[in-house]
Amino acid sequence: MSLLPYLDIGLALLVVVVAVWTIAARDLFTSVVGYVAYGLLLAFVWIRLYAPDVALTEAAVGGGVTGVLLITAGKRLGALKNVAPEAQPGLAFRLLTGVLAALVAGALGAVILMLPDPPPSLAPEAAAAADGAGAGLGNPITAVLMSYRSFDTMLEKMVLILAVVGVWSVGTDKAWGGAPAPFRRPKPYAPMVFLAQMLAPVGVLIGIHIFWTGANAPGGAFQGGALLAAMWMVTMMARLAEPPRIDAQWLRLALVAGPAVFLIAGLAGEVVAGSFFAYPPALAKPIILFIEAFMLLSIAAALPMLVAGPPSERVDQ
Amino acid sequence: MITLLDLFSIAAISAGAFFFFAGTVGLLRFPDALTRMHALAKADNVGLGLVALGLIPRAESALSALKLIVIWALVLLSAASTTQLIGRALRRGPK
Amino acid sequence: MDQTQWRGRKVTAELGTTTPGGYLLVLAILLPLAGIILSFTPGGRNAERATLYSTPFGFALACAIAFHVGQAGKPIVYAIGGLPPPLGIALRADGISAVMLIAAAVIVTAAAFYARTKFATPDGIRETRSALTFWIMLQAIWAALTIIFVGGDLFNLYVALEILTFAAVPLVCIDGRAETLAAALRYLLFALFGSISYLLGVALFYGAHGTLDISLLAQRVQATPVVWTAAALMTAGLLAKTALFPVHLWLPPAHANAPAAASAVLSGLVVKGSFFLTLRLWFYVLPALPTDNIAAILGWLGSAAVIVGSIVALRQARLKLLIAYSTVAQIGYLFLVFPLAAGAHAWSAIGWSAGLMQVLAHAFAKAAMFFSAGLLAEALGHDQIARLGGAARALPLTFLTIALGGLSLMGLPPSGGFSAKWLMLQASIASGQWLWTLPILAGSLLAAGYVYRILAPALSDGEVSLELPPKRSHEMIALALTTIAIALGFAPQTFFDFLEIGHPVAAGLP
Amino acid sequence: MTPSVLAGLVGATLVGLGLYGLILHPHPLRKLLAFNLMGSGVFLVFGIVARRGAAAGFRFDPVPQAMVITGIVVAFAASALAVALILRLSEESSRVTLDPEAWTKPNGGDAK
Repeated sequence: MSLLPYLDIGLALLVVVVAVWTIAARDLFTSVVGYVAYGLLLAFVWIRLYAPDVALTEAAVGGGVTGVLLITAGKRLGALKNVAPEAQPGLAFRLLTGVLAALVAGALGAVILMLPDPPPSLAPEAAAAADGAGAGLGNPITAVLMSYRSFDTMLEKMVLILAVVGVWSVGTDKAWGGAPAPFRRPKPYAPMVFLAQMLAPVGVLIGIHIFWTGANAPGGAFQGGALLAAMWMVTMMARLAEPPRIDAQWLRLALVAGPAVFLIAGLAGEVVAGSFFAYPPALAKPIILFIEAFMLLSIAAALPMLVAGPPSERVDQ
Repeated sequence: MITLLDLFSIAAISAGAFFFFAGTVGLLRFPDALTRMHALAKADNVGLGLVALGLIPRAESALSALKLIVIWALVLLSAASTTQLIGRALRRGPK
Repeated sequence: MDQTQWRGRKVTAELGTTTPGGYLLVLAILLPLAGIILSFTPGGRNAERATLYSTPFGFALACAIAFHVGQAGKPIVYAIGGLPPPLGIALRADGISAVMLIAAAVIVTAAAFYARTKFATPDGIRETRSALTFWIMLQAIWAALTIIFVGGDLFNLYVALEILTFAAVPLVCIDGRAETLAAALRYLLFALFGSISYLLGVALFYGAHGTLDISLLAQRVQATPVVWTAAALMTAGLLAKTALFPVHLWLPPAHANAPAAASAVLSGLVVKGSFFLTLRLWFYVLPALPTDNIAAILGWLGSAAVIVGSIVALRQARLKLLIAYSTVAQIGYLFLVFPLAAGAHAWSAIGWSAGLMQVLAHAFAKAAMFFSAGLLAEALGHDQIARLGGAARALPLTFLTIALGGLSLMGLPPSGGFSAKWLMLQASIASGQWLWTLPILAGSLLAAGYVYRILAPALSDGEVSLELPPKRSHEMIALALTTIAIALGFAPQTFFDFLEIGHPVAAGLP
Repeated sequence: MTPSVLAGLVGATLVGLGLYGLILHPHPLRKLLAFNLMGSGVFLVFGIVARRGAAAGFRFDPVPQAMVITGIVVAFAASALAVALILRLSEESSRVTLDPEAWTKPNGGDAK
């Protein structure tokens, strides 16, 4: 009776068509635009899979911030104009690759249909642990990220620091310590400034709200942090703020705050709860929120710095 | 039982859907980018406003009603800004 | 409810609860991570200090872990957060973990002391790009390898693999030339393909069995299409990261263009990380599967790598590229362990020992050779093999190191390389798989050829002018590593028994 | 066809498409796009695994969903590093190419 199956099929087709467009587009920029649209469509797929947390992350990080990163890269590459046209691979190679890709996709599709029934799940275990390690967290995803598999999450925050150092390291020796190149055109543009002024305060508020409700509802430090990062990027695009110098102490502190607090809390767990990365059940929720607050800060600092790129000589007088 | 509020919701959301439809027709039928953008931004903003208006009586709390209004305002803001930016890019012509 | 479920429970109790000494595993991981944080926040010279101060502690932790494993005679375990798998993450150290931890600590320490001159922060400058990058990434490689050697959860290991990638790629292009940037980008794309393919396999494993814990999975897996596909995807990803022929093309430019201290770590340790996970996958997750065909395929690819890598190494004009192609060949040997140690036969243990010995001998010998090549390039201002005439007389210690390392690569006694290749020959004869003796012997002959190509011109007469004589301490670091590679040839039986601790076949699992 | 089966097939298609682009496109930025496409396909496989695992009052298994969130952040960090490398490479050289032959052929250059 419901229309939903048809909407699902339509959505699936749309996602695949946009994906094909991204791969098949003749020029780079078209392909990048296709990818950004694709990222946003994907967020709807995640909603349909009952994964609002993932949908928020996909829309904010996968679609939004990655979109800015790729569009900026596409523009800069296009502006350089010195990219020699590449030789297109021959037909035989294309066919071979096509067959290989089709085989992988076919095998994968078949195998997905063969997944066991009834499906295995850790949902019962997660529900059972909700009183202990995940105490007081209404959002099971947050419980997994911050308690059961907090070790992964801490390591993933380290990945962000390493990525920031890696991106910075690609710059020149001369520019080291300076600021990355500004995000946009030399002159601030009035509508952009207006947008930043209107949007940033609201966006920051929503970002903090998403972080705060994340303990019990969809959201959390990742999604909230990505939104704060986007707001910082909007103000930088409007030239209301400039990218900071990479040797600024406050920036480095903000970047390491999340993993550092997480690591210290993990060590403290051994003393207060009998195991590394364990929380005393009575205090689990406040401790987790405390760690997440610093993670929020680190994510909000790391994502824009990753998009801004290495320090540039152009701003150093 | 269909109440008056339900009727209001149905009317507002249907009208909203009509504006969305009109905007999409404009997007497909209008000759150039500027007019297409015009159709899209104007019609869709009205459409979304009407949908939000129709949903307000059905909101569970005053807070969710407020959220609906904020969503509409944010979309207005982003539509206004992006059309400005795209329009400017178009006037300058492709590089 | 059924057999699998029951056995799963039992294993949870055995391999999912913290054992004495388990906390050392967490400390070994957190030490380099804390070092990164302390390096990055104040920046500057602190990065170097954090690395140099933490290496002795890391080495001590690795030794303590080995001690506990040896004493217990079985793996030591730590359930993070007190939560046993499947919901929580467990760390486990068995014999091979402990040995690899020690090897990593030694080589990272050596690289750190070797790099002190090149990556020192000059006086009067607060912080330099190359120094901060090098010290942070060196610690990150160390952290990632530690997790890889003791990780018990496939997704946790994925994150570790990514840390390894993010740390290794910037080291390749640390000098910023276009050539090295291209090599780094190529490496990154291969590595990203590897990670995502691995991750896809992880998703399928979870979908089929509801856990990612290695020992729980080992109890639950059956030879279903889902499991085969997952294993194939993970293996393909890991092979791309290990640079096994035919996906080896990214390795030589990346390893040859990095600074010597980084090349040593990349060639000696980083590729071993993904190889180690390939071992974990087939010998620890899937020991119950009939894997003869897969083992044969991996063996054939390894053989091809030995032959192709050695022949291409013979034709290189630059010393560092020659050594990098030699890595491609020596990686090939590692994959002979799959046919030679498969199953629960009398000869499997020999093959297993041979594989691990090859990992260790190559790690030490290759790190020493890259160190020496770096000293040589700095002293001569070039590393063209054709222009090495007389260099051996000018740099005797450096060439002694290269010669001893070469000895191990060729597999001449006494050396770790000899033990590895000798045991491989024994295993292939004992198992009746005569065919594998051909690549083993051919690879040794070809290795002799390329080592001769370095030494012959260097020992010939000629005049060399040293731009900058190498520091004696640097030469000694390289010599010390190569001495370890040689000394491995004298490893007693207890060492090989230690490697068997926690090995599922030895433990009598299905 | 349930949404999860549908999403699984979409995921498989995306992995195939991404693999095709990753191997075939010569330009590194196009390769990076293809990698991201492949990555989102892999995440969708996690998504259907999570959806199928609905149990104990949850509409999904939270463990694979949490893994996707970690994975998305890691994939973004990888993209940022790749973009930085691509842009720097294009500044340093007129050819944005990964072909090793283009770099190593003529006399090999010196080690420094």
